[in-house]
Amino acid sequence: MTEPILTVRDVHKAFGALKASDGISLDLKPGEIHALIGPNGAGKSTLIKQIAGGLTPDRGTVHFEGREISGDTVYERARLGLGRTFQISALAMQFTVLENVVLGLVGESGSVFRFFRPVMKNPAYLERAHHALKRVGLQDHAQTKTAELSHGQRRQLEVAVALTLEPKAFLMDEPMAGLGAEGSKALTGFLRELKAEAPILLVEHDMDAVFALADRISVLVYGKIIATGSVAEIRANPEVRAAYLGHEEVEA
Amino acid sequence: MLRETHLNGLLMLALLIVPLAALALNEPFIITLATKVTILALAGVGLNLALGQGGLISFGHAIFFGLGGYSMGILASHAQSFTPLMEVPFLIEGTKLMPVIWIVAIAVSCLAALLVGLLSLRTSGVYFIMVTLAFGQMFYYFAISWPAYGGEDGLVIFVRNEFPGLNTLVPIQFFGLCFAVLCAVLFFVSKLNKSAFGLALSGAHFNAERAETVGIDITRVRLVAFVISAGITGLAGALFADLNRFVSPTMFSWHTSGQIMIFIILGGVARLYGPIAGAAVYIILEHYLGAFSDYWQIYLGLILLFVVLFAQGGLIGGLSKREAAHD
Amino acid sequence: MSTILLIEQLLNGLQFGVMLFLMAAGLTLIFGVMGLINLAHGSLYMVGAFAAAGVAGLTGSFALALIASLAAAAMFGALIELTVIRRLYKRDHLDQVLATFALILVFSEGTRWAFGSFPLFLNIPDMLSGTVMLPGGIEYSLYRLTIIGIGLLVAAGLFLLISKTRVGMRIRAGENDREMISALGVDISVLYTLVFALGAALAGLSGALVGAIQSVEVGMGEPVLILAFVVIVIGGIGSIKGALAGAILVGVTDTMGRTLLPVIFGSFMDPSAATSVGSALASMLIYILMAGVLVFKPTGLFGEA
Amino acid sequence: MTFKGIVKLGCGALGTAAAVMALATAAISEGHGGDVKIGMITTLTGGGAGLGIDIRDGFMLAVEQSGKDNIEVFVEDDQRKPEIAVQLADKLIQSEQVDIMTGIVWSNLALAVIPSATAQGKIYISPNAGPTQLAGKGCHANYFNVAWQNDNLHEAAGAYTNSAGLSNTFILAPNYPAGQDALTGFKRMYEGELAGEIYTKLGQTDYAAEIAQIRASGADSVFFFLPGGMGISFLKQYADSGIDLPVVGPAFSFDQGILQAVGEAALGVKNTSQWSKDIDNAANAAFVETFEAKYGRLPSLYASQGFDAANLIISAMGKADISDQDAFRAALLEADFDSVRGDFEFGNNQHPIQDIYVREVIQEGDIFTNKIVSTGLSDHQDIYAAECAL
Repeated sequence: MTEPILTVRDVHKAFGALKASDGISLDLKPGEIHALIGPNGAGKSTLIKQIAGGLTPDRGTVHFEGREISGDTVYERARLGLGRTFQISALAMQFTVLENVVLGLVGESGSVFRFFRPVMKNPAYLERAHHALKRVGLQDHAQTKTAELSHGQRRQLEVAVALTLEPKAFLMDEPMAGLGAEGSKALTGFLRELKAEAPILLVEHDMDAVFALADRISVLVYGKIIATGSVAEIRANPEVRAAYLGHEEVEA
Repeated sequence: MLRETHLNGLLMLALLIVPLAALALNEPFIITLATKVTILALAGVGLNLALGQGGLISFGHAIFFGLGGYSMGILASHAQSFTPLMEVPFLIEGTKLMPVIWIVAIAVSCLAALLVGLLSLRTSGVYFIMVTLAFGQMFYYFAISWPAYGGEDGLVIFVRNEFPGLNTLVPIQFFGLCFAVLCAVLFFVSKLNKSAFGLALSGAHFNAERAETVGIDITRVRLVAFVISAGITGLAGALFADLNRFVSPTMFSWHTSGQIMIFIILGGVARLYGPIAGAAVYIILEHYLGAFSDYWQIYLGLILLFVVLFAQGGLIGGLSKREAAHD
Repeated sequence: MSTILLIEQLLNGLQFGVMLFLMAAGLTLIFGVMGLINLAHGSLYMVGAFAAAGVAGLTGSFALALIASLAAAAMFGALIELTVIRRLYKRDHLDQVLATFALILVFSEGTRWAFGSFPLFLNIPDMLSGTVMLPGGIEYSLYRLTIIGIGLLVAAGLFLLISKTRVGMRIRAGENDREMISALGVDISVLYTLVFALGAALAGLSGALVGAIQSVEVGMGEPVLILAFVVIVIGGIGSIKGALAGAILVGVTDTMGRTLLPVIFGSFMDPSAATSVGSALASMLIYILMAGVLVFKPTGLFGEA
Repeated sequence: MTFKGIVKLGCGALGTAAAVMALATAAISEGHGGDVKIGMITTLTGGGAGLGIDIRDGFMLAVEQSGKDNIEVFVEDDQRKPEIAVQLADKLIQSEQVDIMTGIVWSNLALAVIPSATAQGKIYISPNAGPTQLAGKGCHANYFNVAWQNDNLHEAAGAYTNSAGLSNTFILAPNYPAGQDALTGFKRMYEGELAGEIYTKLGQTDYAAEIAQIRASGADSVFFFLPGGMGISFLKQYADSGIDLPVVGPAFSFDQGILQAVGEAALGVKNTSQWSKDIDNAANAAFVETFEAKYGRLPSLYASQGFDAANLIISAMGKADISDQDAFRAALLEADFDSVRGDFEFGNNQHPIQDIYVREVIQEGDIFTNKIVSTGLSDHQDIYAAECAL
């Protein structure tokens, strides 16, 4: 068995009486898409923040490539190769599309403290940025202001920025949210391609996408993982059906 | 309507021509006013780097303006009285040489900004505004009650400091010097804005979470920006003290911080040349409204309110609208 | 220094703190609910003091003067909320700072235009003048005790208002989620005007109370405004509890610093120099306190992360 | 640096005179034809505006009464900011090319403006501030003070405290140079013990802690120097504290402009001043009457000083032409005018030698005002005069 690239071990996090993470363990192995699903308020966002940084677990550890990162800051984890996309697009809206991507490259290359060279004329950056934009299909929008992009285009840009980091693992928070059927389908295909480059921990509400993409699924309910398994196993799990899927199907 | 770059060019040209015309017409006070505009604009350019580009609303930049002023005052007063600044552990003499004073002013301001920044940047948003304001008050009270350098009386320097090759006592020559400094700083800041650092700083401003997730240590970026910004404002403080041949704790007061912010808003936030337009308008208003009414500050307040509420983008934004629309 | 003097100074610190609380409460309430930083809060304090002095001068009644201070400050508060402040809620803090800074200029010079450049007279009512003997032989000003009482009553009233009443629930909801509250059908703009007027009235009340023992003059609001900022930064912005704790902490620290530091320095320095250096340090003490708090709790003692 | 340059620097202010005299004389030599241009820099907005307005009104009243049409006065507002004052001085000297300057209220502003103005050949007549630095070694032939040297009123308060038989006084002042000078001046004359000495924060408004210390100190009297709003706050709180010790202070906290704001709390307080509205001479009676008639309020100490400053200039204009600066200065030095304070003459450092009175705050109908109870110091001259080389 291959070594997991990301390991979460027995993570606890409470806000007052609310146990948002109640002994969560999971891992992400090279080459896979591991989907994390669960009803609203199950503690997905809290868990993501403990993995990506921003929240420190009360107890338990997060390891990345065998190294404990539980105490590291967001940017330190990013520099280690943890690429994250956000639930709601977190882009610098006043920037052009290209500037957002170059910002990612500046961060990735660790060349923040360069004061004189015009960064938007750096050929190495431009080449990589245009390459990333092309991969997500935004090559014609490089000079567009990000605020003027459609919702779907912003999600594409999110992924493009994540790509520039050349991450060792992706952490994607509802990348399909707000995309139409067409957009979801395109992104599904793209993620399938992407997982060969780096495994993806995918938090997603769109069940069609999850079932189409995931190699493994973990179900989070009230801060606990109640089941982990293949698509078929999860579909068949009565506990999951009771706690989550039945509910979801009614809504759908 | 004009393109913003043309407008900026015109602005700098006007700032240069007005004092030259005043020289020809023998109106030396106009030259003094233009020098004041130049120096205050420089302070604004400094703050604008932190405030406009970096989104760090510092209400304490008077600290650096004042430190720059006192760097000049202390060095020059020791030179004037021929007493060394300190003898132990090594001898430091006062000086009347502007380049040396400038370097000291920048260094002292940067050092103070490093300390103030380390503490203040632990906070953000409103906390940052209030914390910087409170640090400003701390320096202000210190300056007032510290007797060694005049306390509230401040320090009078009888003769303006020297710059090799110039007679700084001649108003137009001193203006030229300040104008050259302003141009050099504008060049430096425009380079900075376009650099990787400038992008990271704006990125941290527009979306801090994003900047962090691409691996940028935003606190360090902000700290460096705060320090550079303070250095520029400190340099302006040293020049301002030389313009008046005088320093006092007023330079540290929170009104000074507010005034520098007003230049930026009047001119247009995050526009490189904004503080120049803002400082010019402010000085003109102060000069002519003051003659018009004892209660001129009411009018100043109303004009300011109008700009903040209805004319975002300030003067430069307002006068160069068309370009923005074509963008 | 005797124990009695020490206790009296603690009481003075408490009283100073309570006065600061009245200022800080309005400031922190307005920030908590509307997310607005209001530099003109000090001007409303001044408006309260001038209104009280004006009415007391005309009628001779301190009670009417207090009512006038509340009414005038609330009225001017509502007026600037309707004309200026409400345009600022969605703006960034920079615009808020500058617009309210501009309001200070207008208020200060406007007041000078209306009332002249000389300080006004406002005195303690006869009923509350003089001193009382406290247990332990401390002779203490009745008026200052009254201020402590009023301040604590206001604090209790605010806690009740926010935790127990419907209006309070709306305020708390507004604090957490503006969208939700407007979805609930509450007319949010009316609520905001009310909250702003309430904060203004508190500032006006403290201006009037303080005006009776201080100088009623243009610009009187500025030093206290900055102290109130320090208070809410220490306490945690948006928290009434934090404002109370911060105010008392600042009040006691400042008062004890002023009295004790010169004594401490005097133990190893020449007395004149000691008073001078001690006072210099004392004037910076609360800012040092603030820096200290922020090192350990960047969002203040009761602030949310 | 040339040797000549080093010498200039060494001489400090005197060196400045040499350096800029060339520029200044060019301005002076322009024909004036007896016209006198006066530049007044004073505080007309913000805190303390009342003082500047009084000085200006007193000054303009005298100009108007003189009936002279060859006096031109340029009035500028310094906002109580020294940097602004310096720039206004530049403006008045460079643009308006005034002959005489006056008006500054505050010592720190005076120190920022006067040395450079006198070095540029302008005559400066101080209607209020009298900082120590300009009275001793820093005195200047072009600098005249018609008010007092800063220490004077405090010295008189010290002398009065002795004569009142008080011997254990508690003293306090704000922690800034004028406050430190005040306590020094008081202690110079005062012979008793000090029950305590406190420096308060400049601009402080709450004095509960200080008052508690006074109560605990066992003092038999209190001397304080707290100008403007600080004094009002202190007095109100002191009156409310129930402490019944006699209070002494310089006139600044008991002057006409602020007494109404202090109210009964000030009644009975002894304060020292070189002027009072009940000084018995014709000039003073006329001044008080015409000032009240014109401005609708009683004149203050500051108004009297502004009035005297203008009359001093007017008296010199009758004797010499401004274009002959030496003669004009000599005419000023004679001080041949009817001062509203009675006898007035200049010492060698061109600061007043004058009586300083002890006044008591009284109530006349609805108005709180002062009456003279005794003379604190007669023909008093400041101690710095001896250090002045003039």
